[in-house]
Amino acid sequence: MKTTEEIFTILKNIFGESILELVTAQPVEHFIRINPIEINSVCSYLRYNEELLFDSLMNLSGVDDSNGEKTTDADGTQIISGGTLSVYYHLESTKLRHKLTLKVSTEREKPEVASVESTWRHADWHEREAYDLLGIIFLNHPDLRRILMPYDWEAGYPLRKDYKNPEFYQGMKVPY
Amino acid sequence: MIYDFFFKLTNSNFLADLIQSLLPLFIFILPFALFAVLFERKVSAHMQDRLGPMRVGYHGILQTVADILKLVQKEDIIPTLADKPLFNIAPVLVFAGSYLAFAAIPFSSAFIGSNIDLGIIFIIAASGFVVAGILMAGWSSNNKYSLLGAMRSAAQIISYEIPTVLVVLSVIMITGTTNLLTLSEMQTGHFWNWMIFGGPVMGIAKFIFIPIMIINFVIIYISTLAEVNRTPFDIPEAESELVSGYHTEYSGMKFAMFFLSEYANMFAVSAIVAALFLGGYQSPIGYLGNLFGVHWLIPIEQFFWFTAKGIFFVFVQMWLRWTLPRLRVDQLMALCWKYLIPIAFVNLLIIGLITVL
Amino acid sequence: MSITIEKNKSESKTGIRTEEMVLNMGPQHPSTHGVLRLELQLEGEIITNVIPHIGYLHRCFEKHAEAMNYSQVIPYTDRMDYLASMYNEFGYAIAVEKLLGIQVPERVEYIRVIMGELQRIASHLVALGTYAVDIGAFTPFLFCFRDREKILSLFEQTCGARLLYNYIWVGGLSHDLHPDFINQTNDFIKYFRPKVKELNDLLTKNKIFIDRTANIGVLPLDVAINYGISGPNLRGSGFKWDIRKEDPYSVYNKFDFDIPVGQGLMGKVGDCWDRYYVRILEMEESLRIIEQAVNSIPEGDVTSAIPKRIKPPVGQVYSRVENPRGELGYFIISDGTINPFRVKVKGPSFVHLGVLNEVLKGHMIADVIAILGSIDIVLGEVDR
Amino acid sequence: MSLLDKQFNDENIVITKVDDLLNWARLSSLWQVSFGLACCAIEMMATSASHYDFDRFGVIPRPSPRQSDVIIISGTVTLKMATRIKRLYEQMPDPKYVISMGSCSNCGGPYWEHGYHVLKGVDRVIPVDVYVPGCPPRPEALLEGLLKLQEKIRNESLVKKS
Repeated sequence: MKTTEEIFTILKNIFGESILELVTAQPVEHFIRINPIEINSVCSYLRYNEELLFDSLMNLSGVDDSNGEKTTDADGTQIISGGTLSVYYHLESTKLRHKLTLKVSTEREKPEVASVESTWRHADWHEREAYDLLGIIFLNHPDLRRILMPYDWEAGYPLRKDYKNPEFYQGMKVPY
Repeated sequence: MIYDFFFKLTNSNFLADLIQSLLPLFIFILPFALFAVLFERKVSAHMQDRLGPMRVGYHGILQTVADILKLVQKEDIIPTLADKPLFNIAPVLVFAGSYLAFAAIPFSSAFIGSNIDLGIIFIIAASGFVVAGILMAGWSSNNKYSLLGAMRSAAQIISYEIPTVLVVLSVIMITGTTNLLTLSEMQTGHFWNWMIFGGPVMGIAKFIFIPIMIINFVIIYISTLAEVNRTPFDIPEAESELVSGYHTEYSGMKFAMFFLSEYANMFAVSAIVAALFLGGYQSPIGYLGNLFGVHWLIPIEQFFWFTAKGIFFVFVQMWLRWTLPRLRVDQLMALCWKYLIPIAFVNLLIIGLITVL
Repeated sequence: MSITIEKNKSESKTGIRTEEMVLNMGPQHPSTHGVLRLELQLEGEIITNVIPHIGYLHRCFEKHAEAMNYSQVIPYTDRMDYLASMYNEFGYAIAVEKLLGIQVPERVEYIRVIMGELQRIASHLVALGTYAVDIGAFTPFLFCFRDREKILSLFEQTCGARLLYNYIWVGGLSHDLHPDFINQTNDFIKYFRPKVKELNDLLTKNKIFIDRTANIGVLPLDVAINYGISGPNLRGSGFKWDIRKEDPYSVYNKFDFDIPVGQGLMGKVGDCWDRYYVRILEMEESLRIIEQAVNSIPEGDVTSAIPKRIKPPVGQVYSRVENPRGELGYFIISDGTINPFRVKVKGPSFVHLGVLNEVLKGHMIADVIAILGSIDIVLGEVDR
Repeated sequence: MSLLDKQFNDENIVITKVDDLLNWARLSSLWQVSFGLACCAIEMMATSASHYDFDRFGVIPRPSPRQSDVIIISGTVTLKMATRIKRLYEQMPDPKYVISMGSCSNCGGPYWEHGYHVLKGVDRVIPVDVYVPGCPPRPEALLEGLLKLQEKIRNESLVKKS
């Protein structure tokens, strides 16, 4: 059993600059912020190190932080420019029974995060989902396609806060 | 008897022949398929704590009539990419093949479509005919599920014909005839003369025959079950795997033909089993006709016994269907080639030895 | 119904041109348990590769959660895993309560556990029943649905709905139990115990059923953990892992129950039969929990702790519960307003479907159904 | 085209009697496509199971659309699924009927506003005969919907309505 603080110190010693900060100000959950390009090497360390053994990825969620500059278009649609998209990783060790939350943030205009698919196969579909709904590109992912939306969906990424629904899809009216 | 009666009436060989062969068709076989479909739905419903069809006629008696009448009205779809001639012929072939078998089935001593000397061989040949229809249906539909279903079906029916024929052969060895009427006549008297109890043989040989014939009976029942594609051998039309197998693309009346022939087939194979092993139309307890000296009653009683035996086996088929899961293709083939055929073959050898001695 | 996507053409040694057959299963197929499409690449009847295509039931839960306030999200959680609606509400309520930092009365926790476990039985009954249909036996399916009706009528008397309840609210429940509930639940337990035996006689110990499921679709433990498998599927692979024990929530630590694991009784550990049998045993354990809970349920008020206005502080929480299908996780980010900023659901079915290709390779078409049925997915939760 | 597909100009005793017979056959053997989409599919399964027993009305599930008469759209229709439903409907032979079961397939249900991937009503792709409201409708409601459909079929006629 290790707390987030202890794991933060271990990681900081090994990866140095890639480990950005430990966030403890919020209620309920503390997390460690990590450089998006280094996330896979950190994760594979977390997974295989004897003291940590995070063998299970519980959840991987993409989030639109919606912290950019908000402008309103002529027809009333909101456009967000700048700011970040984030990915949260919830890890657990089934052997040592401890948990950890990691966060990476990446630019909204060029959202690139290293894929952790090679560390946990579980991440495969979760990353595809984050790509599908938020447009986060996972580098080195073997099969980054849309998963929930149709393959020919062209109207963007629906979970972004400034997403606008198209009027028609294949001749079918979409809005109510 | 029926032939004589009509010959006297019409004074024409041809008409008497015609009537004699068509009579079973109209008074029994066609209505039977209708009855069997409803029977199946009722049996399954009551096994599953349900009621089954209730709204059409008393307890849903007219359900199948409504079904068929509806199927007649349906649009007849021929898929664009289907092979049209084959697609159209296939259901007719299957339908004809399964009804052809009825020609040689002895319903009673006076009531047989055609008293062929090679009766049993004819029935086996006729039911083999169905395979061609099924393959045609599967191939011409241009649907992968149909094709897979047809391939499975062909493989299954042809494989299971071998144990069937081996068992039939052992019966022929004992009785020395392939005429079903003669065969039934040989099993006359009481039920210990039935083939399942060794047939009309007497002495020590009979006691050797009894266990062998019971095993043979089980083998032929299993393999006929497989030949008509019933659960646990219903993989060609396995709903959860292949949608509905070779008849996936068929609609309307063409589907109805497959549907009816399936139920006709069920009775046909049950009838063969009954004729070969359970004395055919022979009563197990003697005839009322003999008791009261009313001789015209006997054929009717025989008819009753025969259909009762047949329907009982059909019921068992249904019972199995609604109880058992289905086997996988390779397990099905393994059952046939690894167990049924060797056992049937050994049985055949033993019977051959005994009859020769 | 089937469309060929692409064909891998190759020349065999004999010079005969052969093609690998691509079979499209679904989205409308009798046994895909909803609208799943599997693209199977076949060689004869043997599967060489499987590509699942999902999203045919993508109902935009996460978008709705961002647009609604915290209590309005509950009906949408119902509609995710529609076979285990009670448990979805339960998980969501726990997550929001953690975020708010409130305690709920003990009676509420007891009722939640009873409802959750009844739901687990109902859900497993559907899973087992449809599994029987997939294998080809129809009657167990109807028997399972008959018994499930009894549970549904218990739910219906409590909250008025048969399938989607909106019963467990943040901080409490919509109604208290109705006066006769305890008696009727006890009657149900008495009624149901022999029915499990009946199911065992009819299906579990059937030779054909064992032949079809034993040694099929073996999921080794390390693969299972790597793929994030949880719930009965993980336990079927022989790992004693149940969030009710490992990370107890609500009042589960007050009850005495076992965690059944797959032991490989009929074949290798982690085959379809093991996963099936774990579900049967779990129903019995759930009965034990319900029995203990209904007989020790405290008195109290069930609506007193429901907050008038749910407005959690800025923060985030990942909370998980043991849904009938496995680990159901809610990741909620609050930005301090009355609407959640982000709700991400980790549905067990979504995760379990990912392992399909790994398990299916080298099996036959008939096994696809056996394996798919044994991992028990609900498409509403896969696609959300 | 067979005789039955024709429409007759004037009514007479033969046609009306034949009408009645054919309608009776059609309404008492409505085979459904065994096809479920979402939550409502579970209620549809419950309707065919022991307690409610769809089979009483002659409704049995057929796996192939070619052999069925009625399709019950049981659940949310998404944009990805809509084209498949349309194709499924087109594969069914005439005369065919559609029951739209549940709010989602009637009008989008709870997903009408923010459902970016939900088709707001299956009637945007295929014609619907009977709408069954509810989320999900109880099995009794589905049975009622079926009875309504039977009533509709009972009033069909070969005679051209002028």
